[in-house]
Amino acid sequence: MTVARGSRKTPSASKPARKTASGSRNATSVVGVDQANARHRAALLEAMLRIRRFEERCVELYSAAKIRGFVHLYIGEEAVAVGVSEALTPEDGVVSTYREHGHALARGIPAEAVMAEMYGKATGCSGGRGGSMHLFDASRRFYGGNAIVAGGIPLAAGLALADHMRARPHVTCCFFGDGAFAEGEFHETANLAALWGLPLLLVCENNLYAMGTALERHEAQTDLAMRAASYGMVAWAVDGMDVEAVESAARRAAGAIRAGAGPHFLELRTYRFRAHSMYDPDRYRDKAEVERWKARDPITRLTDRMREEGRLGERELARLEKQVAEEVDRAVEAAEQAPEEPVQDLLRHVTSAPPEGD
Amino acid sequence: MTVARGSRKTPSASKPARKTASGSRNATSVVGVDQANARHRAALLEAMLRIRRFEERCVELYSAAKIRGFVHLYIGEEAVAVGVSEALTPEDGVVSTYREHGHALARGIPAEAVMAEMYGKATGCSGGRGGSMHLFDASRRFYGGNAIVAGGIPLAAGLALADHMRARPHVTCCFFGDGAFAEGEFHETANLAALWGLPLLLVCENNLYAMGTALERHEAQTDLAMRAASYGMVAWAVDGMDVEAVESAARRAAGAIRAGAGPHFLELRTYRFRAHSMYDPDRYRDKAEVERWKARDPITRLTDRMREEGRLGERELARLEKQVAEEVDRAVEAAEQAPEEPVQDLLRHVTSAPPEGD
Amino acid sequence: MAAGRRPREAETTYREALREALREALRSDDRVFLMGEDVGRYGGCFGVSLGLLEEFGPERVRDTPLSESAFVGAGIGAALAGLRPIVEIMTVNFSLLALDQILNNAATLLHMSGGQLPVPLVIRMTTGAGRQLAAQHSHSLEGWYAHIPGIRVVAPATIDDARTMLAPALTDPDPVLIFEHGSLYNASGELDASAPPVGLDHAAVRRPGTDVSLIAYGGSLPKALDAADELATDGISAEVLDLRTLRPLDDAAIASSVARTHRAVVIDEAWRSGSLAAEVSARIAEDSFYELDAPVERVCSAEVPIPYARRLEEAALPQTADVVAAAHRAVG
Amino acid sequence: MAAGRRPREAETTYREALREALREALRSDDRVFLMGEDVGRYGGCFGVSLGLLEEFGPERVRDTPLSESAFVGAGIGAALAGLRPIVEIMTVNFSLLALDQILNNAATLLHMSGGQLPVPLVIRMTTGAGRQLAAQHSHSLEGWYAHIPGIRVVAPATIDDARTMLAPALTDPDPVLIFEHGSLYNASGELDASAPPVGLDHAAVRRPGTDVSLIAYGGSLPKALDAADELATDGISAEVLDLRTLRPLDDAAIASSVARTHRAVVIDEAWRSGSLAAEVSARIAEDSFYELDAPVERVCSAEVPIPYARRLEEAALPQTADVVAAAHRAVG
Ligand SMILES: Cc1ncc(C[n+]2csc(CCOP(=O)(O)OP(=O)(O)O)c2C)c(N)n1
Ligand SMILES: Cc1ncc(C[n+]2csc(CCOP(=O)(O)OP(=O)(O)O)c2C)c(N)n1
Ligand SMILES: [Mg+2]
Ligand SMILES: [Mg+2]
Repeated sequence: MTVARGSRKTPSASKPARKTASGSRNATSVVGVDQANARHRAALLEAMLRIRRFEERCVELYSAAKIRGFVHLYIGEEAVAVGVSEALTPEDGVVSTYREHGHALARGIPAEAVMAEMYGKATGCSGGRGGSMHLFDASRRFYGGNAIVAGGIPLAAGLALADHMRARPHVTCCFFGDGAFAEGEFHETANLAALWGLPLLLVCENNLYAMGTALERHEAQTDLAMRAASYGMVAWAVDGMDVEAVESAARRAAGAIRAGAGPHFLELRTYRFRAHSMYDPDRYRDKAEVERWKARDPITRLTDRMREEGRLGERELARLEKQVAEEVDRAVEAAEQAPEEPVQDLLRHVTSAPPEGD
Repeated sequence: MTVARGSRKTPSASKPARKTASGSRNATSVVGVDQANARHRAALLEAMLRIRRFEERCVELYSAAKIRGFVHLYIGEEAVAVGVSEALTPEDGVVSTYREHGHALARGIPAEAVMAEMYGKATGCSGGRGGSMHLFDASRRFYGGNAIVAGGIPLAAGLALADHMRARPHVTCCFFGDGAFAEGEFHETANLAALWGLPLLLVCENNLYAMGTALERHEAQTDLAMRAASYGMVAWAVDGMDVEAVESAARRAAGAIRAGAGPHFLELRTYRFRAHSMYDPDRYRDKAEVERWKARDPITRLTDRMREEGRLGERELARLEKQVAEEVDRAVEAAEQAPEEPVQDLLRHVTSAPPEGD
Repeated sequence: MAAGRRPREAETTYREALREALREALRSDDRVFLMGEDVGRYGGCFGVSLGLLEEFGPERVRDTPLSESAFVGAGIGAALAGLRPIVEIMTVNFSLLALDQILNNAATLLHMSGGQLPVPLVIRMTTGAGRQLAAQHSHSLEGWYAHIPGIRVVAPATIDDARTMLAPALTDPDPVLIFEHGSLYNASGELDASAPPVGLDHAAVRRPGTDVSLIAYGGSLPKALDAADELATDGISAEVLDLRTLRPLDDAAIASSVARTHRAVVIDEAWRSGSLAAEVSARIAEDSFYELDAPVERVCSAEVPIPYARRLEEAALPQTADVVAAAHRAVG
Repeated sequence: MAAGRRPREAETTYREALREALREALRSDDRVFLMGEDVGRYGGCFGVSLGLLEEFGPERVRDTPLSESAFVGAGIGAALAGLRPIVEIMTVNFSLLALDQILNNAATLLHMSGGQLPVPLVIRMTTGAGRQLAAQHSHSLEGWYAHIPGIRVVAPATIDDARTMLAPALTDPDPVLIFEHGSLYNASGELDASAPPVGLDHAAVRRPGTDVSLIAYGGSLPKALDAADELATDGISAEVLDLRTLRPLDDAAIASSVARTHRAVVIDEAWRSGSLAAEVSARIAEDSFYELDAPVERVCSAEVPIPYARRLEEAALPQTADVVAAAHRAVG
C-alpha cells in the first residue's frame, strides 16, 4: 500500500475535468478543452453560489423562527463539497455531518427538498423528521446527516465494505471535521479501512476549529494528513479554498480507489466564515484571522480566476446569481406552502412495519 | 516534542542499572559496578521466576477448580513486567490489563495476596471480589486489573494528569496489548497525553496476537511504535524477551518523562507461550512459531547470559528456584486456609457508605 | 414434509443449534456474512462459529480488529448498502463501546430519514453472569437495549429458539439484537425439527400453571423451570412464561398469563432498579391492576458489581430458591 | 449568618446558579477542576462555565479534544489520584461514548478493588428534548445511569438545586452524575440563599396535595407543576413530588406521598418502555400495593426517535395536558 506523506502542496490535476457540476458530460473532441473547462468552471461556481445563497437565506429564516434546532453553516467551505462531489458518480455513496447543507446540495438534492426539511415539512428530504442536521436522500445514496461527531465514519466504512464485497466499482465518500479526528471512531475506522483496503474516501474538512477549540488545542499533531498516512493509507493535504484544487485531488483519489488502491484521505484546509452554530457568539476567534480567511473566499477566488482569464462576464455572473436566487426563492416558497407531516403519523417509520393501529 | 521513529533496535542502556528488582539500592562506590550488576541480574531473574512458577501453579489450580473465571497467563512475557517495573518508583502508578499476574507480582504485591485473590478469598488483594482479572493494591499504586481491552488507558492518563497538575515527579505506567491498539480509547488517550504532555509511559505488549487474531490481521500498520510516534510522542520498539533491554529502555523513558518530556511509548515485542486463556484451544497459531519463540524464553536468555559470564552458579539458581517455589507454596497454603468474604458482606463497597442494614 | 411423519430428533447443544442457524443463513443467502472479533480463525470466543471460516471463507466469516464501534458501524453501513450482516459482539460487556452506533444509527436511521433507510442488521452477543467472570464481564444489559425504539431484541432460551430465531431476524427489515446467555451454550437437548418456529413476536408458555406466573427469559428460564418443579412439590402450580422477545414485549401473553394466575414473579438477571423486570412489573400492575391478587415480585440481581468469589456471585444472582421464595410470597 | 436575618434574594437563572456553584467549588478547593469539550474558551456549549477560564486559568478549566471516552476516563484516573474533577459531557447523547468508562470503571472500581479505590468524580451533562434538536440530540437516558450500582444520579430541577447540589456531589466519595435538562438553563427565579440545601438523599414535595401524586424530575417538573395548577381548577388536589435523586430513589418519600393520595402519575421524558418511570411505577405497585386505588399512570415520551418537526416533537414528548389527562384517569 502506497503511503504518501501529507505535503502542503496540492496534487496537480492529472487531466482536465470532464464532468461538469451540472452533471452533463462534454466530449472534448466536440467542444474543445477550453470551452469545456469554462463551462465546467461556471458549473462549479453555480454550485458554490447555490450553497452560499441558500445558507444566507437560512440565517434570515432562522431569525424569523421558520427554521429551528441546531443549524451549522457551511459558508466559506463551499469549495470542499463542490470540488469533492465533482469526483463522484451517482452510484457512489456519501456520508456527512451536521454541517451538511453544502454536501447535500452539491450531491444534487434539490434546494426545495432541503429547505422543506429545514422547515420540518412533509416534503422535506427526510420527511421533516431530520431537520438541518439530518438530511437524507437514498435515491442519491446520500446517507446523511449525522450529528454525533465521527458517528458517520464507521457507517461509511460499511457502505464501502458492501461495495468491496460485491466488487462494485464505487467509492464511499465520508465528510467529517478536524474535531472528529480526535474521536476513537475515526481511528478505529481508519485502521479497519486500511486493513481491508476498502474503497473509502475520507474527507477531513479541517476548518481549524472544533466548535470553540482550535486545532492545536485538540490535536497533538496538527498535520492531519501525516497522521492519516500513518495508518498506511494515501493521504494528501489540499487547499480547501480552491475548488479546482479540491476537485483535482478528489478525482485522483477517487480514481485510485476505484482502481483498487484502498482508502484515501484528503485533508481540506478550509475555514468557516460564520460561527459554529446559530447559538455560538464566536468569542474564541480573532476577528483578524476570520478576515484573513475571508480574503480567500472560494467563490471570489474562482470568479477572479475566471475573470482574469476572460472567461466570466459580469452578465453571466448576474445570470447565475439570479438563477440561484430564484431557486432559493422557490425553495422557500415551496417550503412555506408544503404540508406538515400529520401528527397522527408520529409513529411511522420507527420500524418498517406499519405502527399499531394503522 | 521529539519524535523518535520506532526502530527495531533496542536503545542502549544509558548507565548501569542501580536499583535491583528486590528494591535495595547499592552504592556503586561501595560494592563495585560488576557485583552490583550481578546482584541486580539475580534479582531480575528471581522476579521472572516468581511469575513463571506462580503461573505454572495457577494452571494446576485451575484444573483442580480452585481458581475459576477467566485466567490469562503471562508465561513468556515476564521480561516485560519485570524490566519495566524496575524503572518505576513506589510513588509511580501502574495500570494493567486482565493479563496482569506478572505486573502485579513485579510491582511487589505479595504472591500470597495475589493467590488468595485468585481463590476468591477475603485476604486477596481485592478482597476476593476481583479474581485473576482484577488485582488491585492501592498502597502500591497498582490500579488494576482491567478486563475491558484498552479500558485502563484513559484512566492511566488521568492518574498522570493528576501528577502533572500537582507537579509531582511521578510516572504512570500503563500496560496494554497489541489488540488494544485498535481500540478508539487508545487513540483518544494517546492524543490527549501527547497534547497535554502528560507523564505517561505507554507500554504496549505486542505479543503478535489479540486472542486468535494475528497482528497483521488486526492492524493495517504493524509498526506500532511508528504509529505511536505519529501522535508526536517518543516511541521505541524494544526486544521484549530481553529483560535487560526492557529495563534499560524503560529507565530511559521514565527518566525523560520525569524530566518533563511528556508521554513515551514502548512497544515490547514479546510472545505468550500459552493459549490466550484457559478456554482457548490455541488453534490459530503455528506450533513451529510457538517453538521459535520459546527458544527465546526470557528466563533462559538471562540465565544463559549470566552463566556465560560466570555470574550464575547452578547452586544459586537452585537456591532461587527453591525460594520461589516455597513462596508459591506458602501462597497456595495461605489461600487454602484463608477465610472467604462473608456472604452477608455482599453489598459492602458498592458505595463508600456502609450498606443499608449495617 | 408430509404431516404425520415425524423427523428423527437429534440431541444437540445450544451452541450447535446457533451454529447450524448461522450455517443455514450463510448457505441460503449470499448477502449474509458474519463479522466480529475472532469469529473466524479462533472459531468464536464461545466456539459458536467454529468451522464456518473453513466453509465460507474469510470474506463472509470476517475477523475484525478490537474496534467495537467501527465494526458495528460498518455492519450498519453494509446493511444500508443491501447486505445482511450478522455482527457478533463477543459479549454485552463490550457492546457499550458500540452503543452509540446502535442507538444513534441502527435504531434511528429509518425514522430520521423519513422511512428511506431501513437497516436490516442482526447483532448477536453473549450476555449474563454466573461463571465467576467478575464485575466487568457479567453484565445483563439487554434491558437497556429493550428501551430503544426502532430495534427488536430477542433472547433465545431454548435449543429450538437458538436454532430458529436467526432466520426471521435476518428477514426483519430492521435491526434485531440477539442475546445469548453464556450459561446456555452447553445446554443440550433434542431439537424438534418438526416444530413450527414461533417467530419473533410471541412469548411462549413453557409450562402451564394456575397459581402464579413465573416470567423469565434467556438464562433465567432454566431457573424458573426448576422453581416450578419445586413449587409443584409444594402443591403450587406455576406457569412459566418465556418472554423470548424483549422488545416489543408480548403484552397479550403476559396479561393472559396473569389473568389465569393473578400472581406474578418476574425473574431477570439484571440489577433490580431499572431492569427489564421493572418494565414487566410496571406493565402488569398498570394493565392487569384488577387481576392482581398480590404485588408483583421481582427476582433480580443484587445491586452490586458482580463479584468474582463463587459464594458472593451466587448470592448476587437470582437463584432457583429465590424464585421459589418469591412465588411463595406471592401466593401468600 | 444570624438566624432571623434573611439575606436579600437575587433573581438568577438556572445557568447562573450552576456557574456560581462551579465558581464556589473551584474557589474553595484547589483539588477541584472542570474538564470537558469547550468548557473554557467557548464558555461551555450552553454557557454555563462562561468566565471561569478567565478566573481560574486553563489548567483548572480545561478544554478537551472530542474524546469522550478518554477525558471521562482521565477524570476517573485523576479522581483516583486525589483530585476532585468535574467532568462535563456536553450532552447525554455523547455520554454513550464514555459509558464504558462510567459503568466499568467509575462505578465499579471501589467494589472490584475490595474497597480500596473510591472514585470521587462528578460528571455533569445536559439531557432532554424539546428544542427541535432531532433524534440524536434529544435523548433522556438518565434512567440508564440510574440502573448502575455504585454511582449516584441527581437531576436538579430548580434554581436552588442548581445552586446547591454540586457541593455535596463533590463531597461524596463516590461518582455523582448530574443531569441538567436543556430546557431549564434559562429558567429564572429567586435564589433562596437562606434555605438549607436539601442534600442529595431526598426527594422534595414541591406542592402538597391529597388526590393524586404527580411524580417528576428535571425538565418534567415544570410540566407537573403546571398540570397541578390546571388540576386545581378542576378541583383536584395534586401533590407534586420532585425525585431530585434518581439513584438511589427516595422510596420513603414516594411511598408516603402515595399513602396520602392513593394515586400516582409518573412523568418522565424518556421513552416509556424501560424508563425510570417504569422503575418508579413498579416500586409503587410493589411497595404500596394495598395503598393504590388506581393503576399507576406513566406519562412518558412516545417510543419514537424524537423528530425534528415542531408539532411532531411536541406530540412525542410528555406535555402538561398529558399529565392532566393521566391524573384524571387515575382519579377516575
Ligand atoms: C460525539 C460528539 N461530541 C460532541 C458533540 C458536540 N459538537 C457538535 S459539532 C462539534 C465540533 C466538531 O468539530 P469538527 O469535527 O471540526 O467539525 P466542524 O463543526 O468544524 O465542521 C461538537 C463538539 C457532538 N455532536 N458529538
Ligand atoms: C473491549 C473488549 N473487547 C473484547 C474483549 C475480549 N478480549 C479479551 S482479551 C482480548 C484480546 C486482547 O489482545 P491484546 O490487546 O493483544 O492483549 P493480549 O491478550 O494479547 O495480552 C479480547 C478480544 C474485551 N475484553 N474487551
Ligand atoms: Mg472543524
Ligand atoms: Mg496481544
